[in-house]
Amino acid sequence: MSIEAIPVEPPTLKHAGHAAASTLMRRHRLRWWEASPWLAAVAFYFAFPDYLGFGTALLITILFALSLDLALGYAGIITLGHAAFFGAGAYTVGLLAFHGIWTEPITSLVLAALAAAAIGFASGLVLLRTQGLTLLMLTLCTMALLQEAANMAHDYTGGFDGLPSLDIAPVFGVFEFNPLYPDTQYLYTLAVLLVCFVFIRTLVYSPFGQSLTGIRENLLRMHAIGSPVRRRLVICYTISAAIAGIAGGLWAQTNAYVNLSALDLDRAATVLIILILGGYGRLYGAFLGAIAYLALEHFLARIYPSAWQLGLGLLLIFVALYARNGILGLGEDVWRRYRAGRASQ
Amino acid sequence: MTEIRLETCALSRRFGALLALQQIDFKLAVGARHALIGPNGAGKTTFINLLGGALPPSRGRVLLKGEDITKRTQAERVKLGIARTFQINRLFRGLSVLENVCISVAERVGAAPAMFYPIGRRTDVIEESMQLLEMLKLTTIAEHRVSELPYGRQRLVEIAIAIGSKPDVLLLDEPAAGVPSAESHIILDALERLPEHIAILIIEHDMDLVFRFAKRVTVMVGGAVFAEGTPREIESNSQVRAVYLGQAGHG
Amino acid sequence: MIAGIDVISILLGGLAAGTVLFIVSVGLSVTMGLMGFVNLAHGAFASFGGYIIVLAMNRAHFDFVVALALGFVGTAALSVVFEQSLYRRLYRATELDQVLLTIGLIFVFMAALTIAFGPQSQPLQLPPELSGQINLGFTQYRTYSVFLIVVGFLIVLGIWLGFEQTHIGAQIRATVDNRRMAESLGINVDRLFTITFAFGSGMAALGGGLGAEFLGLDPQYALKYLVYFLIAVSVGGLGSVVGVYYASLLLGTLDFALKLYLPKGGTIFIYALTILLLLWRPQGLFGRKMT
Amino acid sequence: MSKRLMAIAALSISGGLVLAQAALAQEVKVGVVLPYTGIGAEFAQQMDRGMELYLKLNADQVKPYTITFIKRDSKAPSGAEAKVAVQELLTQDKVDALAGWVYSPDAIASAPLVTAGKKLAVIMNAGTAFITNLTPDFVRTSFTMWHAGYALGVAAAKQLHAKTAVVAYSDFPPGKDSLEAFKAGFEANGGKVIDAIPAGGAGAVPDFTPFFQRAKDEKPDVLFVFVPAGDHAVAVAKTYTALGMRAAGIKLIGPGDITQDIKLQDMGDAAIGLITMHHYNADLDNPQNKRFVAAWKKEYGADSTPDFTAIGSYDGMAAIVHAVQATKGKMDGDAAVKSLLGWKFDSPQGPIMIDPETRDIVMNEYLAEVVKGPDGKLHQKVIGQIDHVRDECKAQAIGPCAPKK
Repeated sequence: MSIEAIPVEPPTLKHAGHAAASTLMRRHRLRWWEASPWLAAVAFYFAFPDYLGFGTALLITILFALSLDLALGYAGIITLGHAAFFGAGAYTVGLLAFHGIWTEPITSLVLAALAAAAIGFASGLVLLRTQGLTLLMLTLCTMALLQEAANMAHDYTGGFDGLPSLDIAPVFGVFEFNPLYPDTQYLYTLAVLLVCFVFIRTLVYSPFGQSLTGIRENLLRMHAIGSPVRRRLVICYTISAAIAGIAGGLWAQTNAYVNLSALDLDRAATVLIILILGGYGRLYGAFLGAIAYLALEHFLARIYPSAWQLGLGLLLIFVALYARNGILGLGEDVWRRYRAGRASQ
Repeated sequence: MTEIRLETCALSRRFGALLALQQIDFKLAVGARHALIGPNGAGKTTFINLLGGALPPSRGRVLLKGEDITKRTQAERVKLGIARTFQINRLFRGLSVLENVCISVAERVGAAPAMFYPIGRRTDVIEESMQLLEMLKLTTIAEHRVSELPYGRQRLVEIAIAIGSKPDVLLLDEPAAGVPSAESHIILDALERLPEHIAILIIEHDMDLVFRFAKRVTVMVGGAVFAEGTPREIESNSQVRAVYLGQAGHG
Repeated sequence: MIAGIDVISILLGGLAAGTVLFIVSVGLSVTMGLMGFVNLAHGAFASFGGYIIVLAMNRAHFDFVVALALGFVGTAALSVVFEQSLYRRLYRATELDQVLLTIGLIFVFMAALTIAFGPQSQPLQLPPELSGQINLGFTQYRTYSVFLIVVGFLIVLGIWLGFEQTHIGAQIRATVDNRRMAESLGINVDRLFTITFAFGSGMAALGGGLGAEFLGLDPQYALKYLVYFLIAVSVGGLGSVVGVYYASLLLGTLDFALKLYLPKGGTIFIYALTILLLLWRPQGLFGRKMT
Repeated sequence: MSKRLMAIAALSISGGLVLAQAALAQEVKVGVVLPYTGIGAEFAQQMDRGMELYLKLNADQVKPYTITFIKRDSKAPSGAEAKVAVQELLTQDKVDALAGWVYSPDAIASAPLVTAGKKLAVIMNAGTAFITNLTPDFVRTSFTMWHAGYALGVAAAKQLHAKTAVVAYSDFPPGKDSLEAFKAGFEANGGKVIDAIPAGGAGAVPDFTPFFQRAKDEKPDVLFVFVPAGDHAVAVAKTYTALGMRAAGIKLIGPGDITQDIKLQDMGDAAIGLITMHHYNADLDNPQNKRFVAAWKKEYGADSTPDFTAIGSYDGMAAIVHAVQATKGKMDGDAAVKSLLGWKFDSPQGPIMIDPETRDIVMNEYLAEVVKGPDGKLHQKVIGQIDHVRDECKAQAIGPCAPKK
């Protein structure tokens, strides 16, 4: 794709010391707090062995939301059809396992990613010419078509009833998936999430990532500086699709089950909500959004089933009104105010 | 006679029934400081869109260094050295001034497609961007978010981004538009600091700015070239005064 | 043998289906076109209005027409409250914030309706003169479908006249065309939007009530049919009333005919049609090219 | 070898649990998995009531034990949410039995967990036939599409003397099952299905007009319709009448899903004359049902009514209570399941039994016609009855019902 060689630094770096320059040069460096989500995830494993099923679902949602963030948050591709890729990945894993063709989990995930990427690339080529509501509807309808196709291929996909009792080979041939106490599933998912996250993080801080941000911030200007906008968008969309596919693959593996809901509008809408809720275009928004949404759904639903809908609705309204850029955005504002307050003293 | 950088032959563009540009023959010399003036709706911006490749012409040709680029896309023309600014800011408002320029520079030096190392390692890109900001006296605000800058400064960023692609031809669409006259001098200072070799075509309504900056002026009226000459010739041209300067007046 | 089905009944069936779609979606199109506000909660207003209408008939035994009027007014009133208190703050926010707000509203509506009236659906008991069959001379057909088609036509005619003939209509058209220009001409766009928003929501209420015969009416309504409303709006072209009308009728009829001849195709058609139409005319059939 | 070791280990563990629980009070925890939110919410409500009402009406049966419910929302039928719910019920709440499952996908996805959990799991609605093959711990007190579908196929040919039929079904597995079942029963008795029309999805109520118009044009003797219980039925009846199909001499028949008691009055006079085959309707004339319905209306309001989803959970609760008594409250999975094989019960729907081979229900099917009663309300009048109907899909080991090798 592109030459990744980093040219030797120019002789004079007289501006390296300048605040702006040094911020930009240090921006990608890891900060201490970036370890916390992962530490928390490991802590969760030991603290709540009874909640690993929920935990696994949470991790998968985070990954799915991250994939969307790449397309929507960074490149500004507004899509309501991202479940198409989640489903593509899920069915790739599911079909391979159910028909006894391939059950090795990690390679299955790779295949899931490829399948999803293929669909992402194809649809991206056609759809990414459009924008706004049109793009939204086109992505949505593409997903709906896939779902209906999966329903029609009932004999292979099991349709609404899905593909039952998938047996997935042990990870590295050693670690069995345990249905009752899904510890293997949890750690496995966590590992995959970490790998994908590192990849995405590298991507968004790269020159490519920056040009995506440029496209999001001002399309016409990107054209005017001679950027091959469409190609960039398609590449980004394809990568995003691949990661969504991995999330779907994980979902199929950890549930040992796939059905049409993998391709559902509910799923696409939910992940969109989660991302906006957490804050898009900000990597960690996906984490916060997923945790907030799922925790609320999971525990409010226990207290009083239709309460979670109400509570969730109110939360969304609140965030939309008072926390532009989602929970993370709110946090950033508070932090900035606090810093400013300190400075003024 | 100085060497011609950009040239148009019988360039025309129509929108439906309206003939926005008719038979424009125009020459832009190397290192030119050329102003394009005329009443609203004279077709000035359309002309720039045709030169930059944002719009295809209905008829006629555009030549860069004698080579026909009429069929070239906007992106290709940028690579060939034609950059432009917009009448209304088109900036990456959420990003810092430095990043705004970096995006442009990275695109030019071919760094933009790179995925697997952070932009921060491209110190060459950052360095060049900083130098560019320095030239435009913007280093002090390099860290600021564009959206937080006063409008005048934003107009400078607009120019900086264009310079980022190291053009030989720079098309400026009303760089001082919307800038309070108290500030408009900073635009002029900036323009005067641009490298000599760049051929600059500027659309501007602020006549002081035009006559102080431009070495040559073309007056466009109703989609056609009405007059061309040195600022003094144009200023003294009675017809021009009649159709344009008079009504435009100046502060 | 299927070929034996007379074209007329297909046309009537399709038009009826399209009309329902139109009545609910038209308000959405106008408000989205006017303010560029992505109001996903439009369907929630439709269900709210539907509940008023159906309950007014079933519990308070109001006359059908009276109930419809109640639904329109009640929903319009409610929508103004929301518009003033919530929507207004997000006019200049990003589409995504608007999506978040309006999806939140949908959830609140769904929960509220469930808590208030239970999860079950509310049946619409048609007045006897509208149920059964009617003889159109050339064919027998479902009375209610015919009634809907007529109503739909009257509505689009009314709105069209309103747009063309009245001052406010002119203002709306101007604003849809070019908001900045309209504002500079001293049109009070915010007030204008409040009015259109109320009207659009009222129309949605009518759609909820009139459509209940086909779509049913339950707390899930707003989410269940959201996609169809969006399809109608996007294919019709934002802000174009006539566009939504034609788009709805076109989609309704084609979908109807295809379902009838190729039932195995399931829901494929409606989506495939939308994709094709949008690729052909990204702005929608009657949408203006936006820059 | 290692398998056996594991088995032994597992046994000793569960043994340990049993002892631990025996020591505890006589409380039996039942984990309930139902879609309390979303499109299934109405089912959940009916089934909750069915279970509660059984305990109210049969307190003496339950003594000395106390049954406590732990309810979890299975939400949308994706399988995933139900699975998390089941997993937490088993591992966190340590329930003694599981119950519920409105949607087949949820039951299917839960199967491996149920196997691992080694607890009795009573399916009270999910209808896909092969589910009970997925784990030995599933017992189903609700129907599959084959019970009514096959029986109606037979009745349509024999009792209604229909020669030709058109089938319109919601395009999801229960619909396809119904089609298969009806076809099998109908054509085995000389009938002919001349067209099968997938009539929209199960989620949102479609406009049935195009599908029924197609059917009308084909002029069959009967139109067999399967739609999921819920709002579809109302639209079906209305469209049928509005298109004047009765006048055209086409009988509308189907499983009881199209005359679900809670929807019947909503359907209005359009429903009069509908003929359905089902194992329960609220008008069944037997003492148990009279008592059940009376208690229901007293408990949940005069205009509320039980229906077959409620009866599935009522019988399911009876099954669980039987297992509790049989295992002295220990509720060890295998023992609990064993105690239900061949279990007989006098249900409001008539005598039922759990088939020892398939762990599916064996029950009577009633052919009923909708009539207007003197009270001006719609009622279902039994006009025929088939006793001891089994799930023919498994009985004849058709397609996916054939146990996997």
